[in-house]
Amino acid sequence: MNFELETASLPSENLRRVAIDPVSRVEGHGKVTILLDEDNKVHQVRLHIVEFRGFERFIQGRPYWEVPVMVQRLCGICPVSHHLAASKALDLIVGASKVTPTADKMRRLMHYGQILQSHALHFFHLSSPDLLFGFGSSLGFTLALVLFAGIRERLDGADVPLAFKGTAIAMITAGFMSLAFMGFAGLDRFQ
Amino acid sequence: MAHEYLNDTTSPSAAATPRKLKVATVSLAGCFGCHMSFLDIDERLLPLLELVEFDRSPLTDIKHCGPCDIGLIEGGVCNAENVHVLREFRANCKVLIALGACAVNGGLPAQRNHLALADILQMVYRTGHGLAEGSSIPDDPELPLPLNQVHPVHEVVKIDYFLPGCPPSGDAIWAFLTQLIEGKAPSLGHGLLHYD
Amino acid sequence: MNDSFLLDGEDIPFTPGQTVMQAAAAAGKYIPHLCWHPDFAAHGSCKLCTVKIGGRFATSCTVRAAAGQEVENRTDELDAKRRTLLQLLFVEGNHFCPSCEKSGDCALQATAYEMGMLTPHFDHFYPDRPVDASHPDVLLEFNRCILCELCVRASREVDGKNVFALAGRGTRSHLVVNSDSGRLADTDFTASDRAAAVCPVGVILKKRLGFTVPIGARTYDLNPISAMGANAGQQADSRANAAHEKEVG
Amino acid sequence: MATAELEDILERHRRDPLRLLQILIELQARDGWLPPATLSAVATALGLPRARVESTASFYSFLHTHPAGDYRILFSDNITDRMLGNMALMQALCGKLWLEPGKVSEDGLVSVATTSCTGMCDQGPALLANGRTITRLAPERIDEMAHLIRRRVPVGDWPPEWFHVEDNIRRRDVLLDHGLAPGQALAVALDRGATSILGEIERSALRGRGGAGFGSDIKWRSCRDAWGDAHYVICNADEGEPGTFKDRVLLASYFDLVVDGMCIAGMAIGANKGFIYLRGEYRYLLDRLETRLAQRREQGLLGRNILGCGFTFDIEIHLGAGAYICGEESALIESLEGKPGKPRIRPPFPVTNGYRGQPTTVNNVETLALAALIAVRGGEWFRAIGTPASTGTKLLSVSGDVERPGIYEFPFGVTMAEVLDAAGACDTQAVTSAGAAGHCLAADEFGRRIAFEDVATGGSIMVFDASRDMFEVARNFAHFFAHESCGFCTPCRVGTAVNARLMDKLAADHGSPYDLDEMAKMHRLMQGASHCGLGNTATIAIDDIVAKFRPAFERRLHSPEYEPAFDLDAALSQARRMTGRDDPGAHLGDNLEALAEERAHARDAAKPAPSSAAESAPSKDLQP
Repeated sequence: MNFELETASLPSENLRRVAIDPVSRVEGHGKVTILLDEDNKVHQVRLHIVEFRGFERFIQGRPYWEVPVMVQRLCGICPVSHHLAASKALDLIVGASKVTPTADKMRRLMHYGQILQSHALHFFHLSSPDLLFGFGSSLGFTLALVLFAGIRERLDGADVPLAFKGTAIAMITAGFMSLAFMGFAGLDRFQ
Repeated sequence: MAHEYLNDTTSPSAAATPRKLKVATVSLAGCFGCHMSFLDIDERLLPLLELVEFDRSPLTDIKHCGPCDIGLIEGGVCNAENVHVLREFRANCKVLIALGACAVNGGLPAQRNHLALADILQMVYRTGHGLAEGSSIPDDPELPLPLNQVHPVHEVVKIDYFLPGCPPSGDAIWAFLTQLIEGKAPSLGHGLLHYD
Repeated sequence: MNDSFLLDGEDIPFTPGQTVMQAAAAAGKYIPHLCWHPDFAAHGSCKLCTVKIGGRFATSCTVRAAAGQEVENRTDELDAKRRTLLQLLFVEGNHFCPSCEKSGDCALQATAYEMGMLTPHFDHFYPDRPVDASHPDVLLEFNRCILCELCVRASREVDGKNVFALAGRGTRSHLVVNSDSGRLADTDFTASDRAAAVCPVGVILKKRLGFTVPIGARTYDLNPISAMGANAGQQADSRANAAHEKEVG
Repeated sequence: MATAELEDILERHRRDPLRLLQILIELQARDGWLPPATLSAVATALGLPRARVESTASFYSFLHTHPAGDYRILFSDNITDRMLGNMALMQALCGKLWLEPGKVSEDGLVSVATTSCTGMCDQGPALLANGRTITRLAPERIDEMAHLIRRRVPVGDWPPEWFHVEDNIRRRDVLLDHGLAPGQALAVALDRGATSILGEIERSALRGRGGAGFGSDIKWRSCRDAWGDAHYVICNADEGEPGTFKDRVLLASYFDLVVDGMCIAGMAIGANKGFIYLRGEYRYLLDRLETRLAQRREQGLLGRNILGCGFTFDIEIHLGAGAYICGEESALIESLEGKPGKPRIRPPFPVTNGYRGQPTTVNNVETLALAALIAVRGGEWFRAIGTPASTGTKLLSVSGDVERPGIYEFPFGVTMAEVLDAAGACDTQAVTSAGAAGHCLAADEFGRRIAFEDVATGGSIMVFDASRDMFEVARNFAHFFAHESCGFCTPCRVGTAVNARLMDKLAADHGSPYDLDEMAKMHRLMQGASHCGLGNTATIAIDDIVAKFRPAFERRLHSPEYEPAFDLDAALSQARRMTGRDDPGAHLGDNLEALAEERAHARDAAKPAPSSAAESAPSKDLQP
């Protein structure tokens, strides 16, 4: 059966088109189109994923050990996820069905590192600007950053286990701070 | 060179405090890795924010780029929308910087360039593994069409500066921007200049 | 006192018959180059080693050193010319450093770093070149070939096998292998051939060594190509050393 | 190709690896192309690595490693052919044979493509049919040719008058009116001996006529004095410079004088062996020349014990196979040794390390003919002609917008204006004085003199009247050099390709002043950094034309600002086809400006007040 891709074919009475383009609160490229009638009643809303690159085609024919490094470039925020997905796919190809404990731990550590980084990133870069910008942005944003910088300075002197020194501990603190700032989430309703 | 322009606007004349440089950033066919690396300048964002303010960028969520001093372009030109956005940046920004491998030489996405786009679309949407029967290539007019090839930004508009790397490190971006803002021709020494 | 010439104002001794490049390399002075290698006959094709002798351009890897020569090497004019040559090489092939396992050990990349090349500048050719993975131990990735013929010379002069040759003309020039099928597997090439460890870029790659050395620990992460001094000509491959240590260690 | 036939060819060439190119040329002529199996068989038979055979086979334009049809039609594509309308004729032939230029017809019958100048500019447009030259093409001849091809009539049976090549000699002087009998000069030289002859050549101040102008006596002396177990004389009959056909006339009608000259050179430097490197485009002369050499051997004018004086000197003719670079003497020698024509590292020069590493003098056809004349008439007589720094006469092949295209022999020092007047040029806008690889003179420079010290030339004078678009001339030259670059060194291999692309960009109306700067940049890069003369001269004419005929380029500049080289709308063609879309959003053509306005409008509307960027609340940022 050949299903028609559903598309915004404008019905007879003309609807006004409003586009949020680009959608910037997410990694990757998207666009939201909203069709409203005269009294602003929404009829149709669509999220369009506008980016097509063709990784799935041009990794074909490449040496298999290059693929994990190539597919990292699918996303600059979650490269580790794509890297690990490719590695797992290659496990089957190279017959490493049973992964050694060290490899497994390393993969988990990489993934946790990214989760921490993503949370901090999502909060400070993707969602907080909406909250803080609506609230005298430079002040709010600076507040968050100064706190973060201050904590990191204190960490320099602190007795941090070797494995966590540097970026790792910074990411963990950022993670906790992002949980703390979640408290502001409800303020939007007072716009 | 374009950067002289930057120098004289920021040189603090006795009376007026230096006008903040307007910076706009965008990712065309990029993966936002360069934007992330831009954030990796960490606390140095604060001194930077005293010199610049952001016009259009994922940070400020402004949809269109207004008149700016510096435009940071991440990502190559992969589809029609990228062309419009890039031309808009060229029209509005005094200085355009190609940020990262995709903008500088097409980057990873340009690995499709030796393949015919028609074959790629055919495989991805119709004949590829695991596709539902009868699936077809999306033809919604809202979707920008991909170009036959991915082009680095300097092949579509004139670009003033290039900052290679995938992504360029936070330190490289910091060194590059500060030299530029001080009116010097930016140069990256060993350790800062990377193409991978 | 044997003869000497001035290289950027510095006195460089040389023995009769030596080229400017050989004398400079022996004195630990770096002249940018890609197709030159101390172990093989000079080729003179990449033109990265172009210098000025008495105000005239000369290819330092082929021109004989002579007493009293005044050789300009790392001047702005010559480094700008070298940058343009590097840009031409980068747009002629497909050089995707981010996903290339030779990155960090690649002479083309390291020389471009040394010359401060920030952009390929020209419109890319994006050629359609094959990958030959037929050989059990060595991969041939023609996308990165800069036609320096180091492999041709190594296979002919050291291995005595003539596995490689350049075919075609102009920008259609391309590397071919010595087999009816055109595949590397059907030649007498082995991973221990001298020609298997001489490629300055990422064309001839020993398999199963990809990405073994982390970013930051590779040859040209540690120091720039110009700091490699006399053995700048040695084709660096930290991955080989890593593999060697793995076997020995 | 039956192995028996292959064995026969290999036997005739004495299984000599140095004759690899000659063997491949014969195999190509028999089969129409060189299948992989043939390359392997030849490699085994000659004891050469197959990759070496493949690198030679794939270097030359007239050798095909892919099927090229039973009929291989190559239209000569020099600018003079374009001016005579060769493109329309090619399209017509392709139309009649239902194929596209550069492709082989479905049934493998025929392929039609272009090739560099075939040396017929005085009687063009011309083409090569399976290597045989056909001149004076016109629509009727093209129609009949299509007919003959479809009826599979062998090229040998095509109307004989098609293959007729005129000499077109328009002005004779001491060389073209030499009046010497075959062997006469040789006899005089043998009588006077090597030292005396070398003295005459020195007194004559004869300089190479190929274009470089190197002193012939210096070349011969240093070759004679160089140690080697054999010395060689090579007659450079590659004549690949666009617009040059003087050697064609000397070979066709003054061959004996040239052979005398070669024998004299052999005697002078102590050589017993000579080669004539005849360009593949002049294959139609081969049999006639071989026959004449055989006759001379019978008449004791060549080979063993010439004229009973105990001097032995024989000549072998080697064919080229379509490579302009083989005009460079060390590339020619590489080609003579069966290798791709890539210039060697110099020094050492051929005079000390040439063919098979032995001392070799490579002289142009005209130089050798003049040497024979000097042997008889003497150096003083020759020195009295021309100018002090450029003695004697020069054969000029004049073509393009002239009444009487052809060969004009003038003493050196003649002004360009006199040459143009003699050839019946009118309303001349420009002249290229050394083909594609020399300078381009504008009208105000026609007073300059043809001589090494002023307008140096190898003999190619191409004339362009006021109706010609000088941009198209430069573009033709750019494509010529990109096609002919041997690919050895970076600046020329990639530089010529970049130049050709820049020209196409201007031609496609995407040009801007930026592109003219890029051309100047390529010119500066290739000067001095290239491995041989080709790279160093590839941009001279272009640079001249841009400087002296800038309006022809300015007309092409589409905008003051940088523009992409590719057509934006065409770049969406595949996506449109695959999605079936044709809505405005599916185009990037003239709607670009309109869309830019629309976006600007949207931008201004979205920002209520010109406040700093941070104030506007993103969540309320709904476009109308």
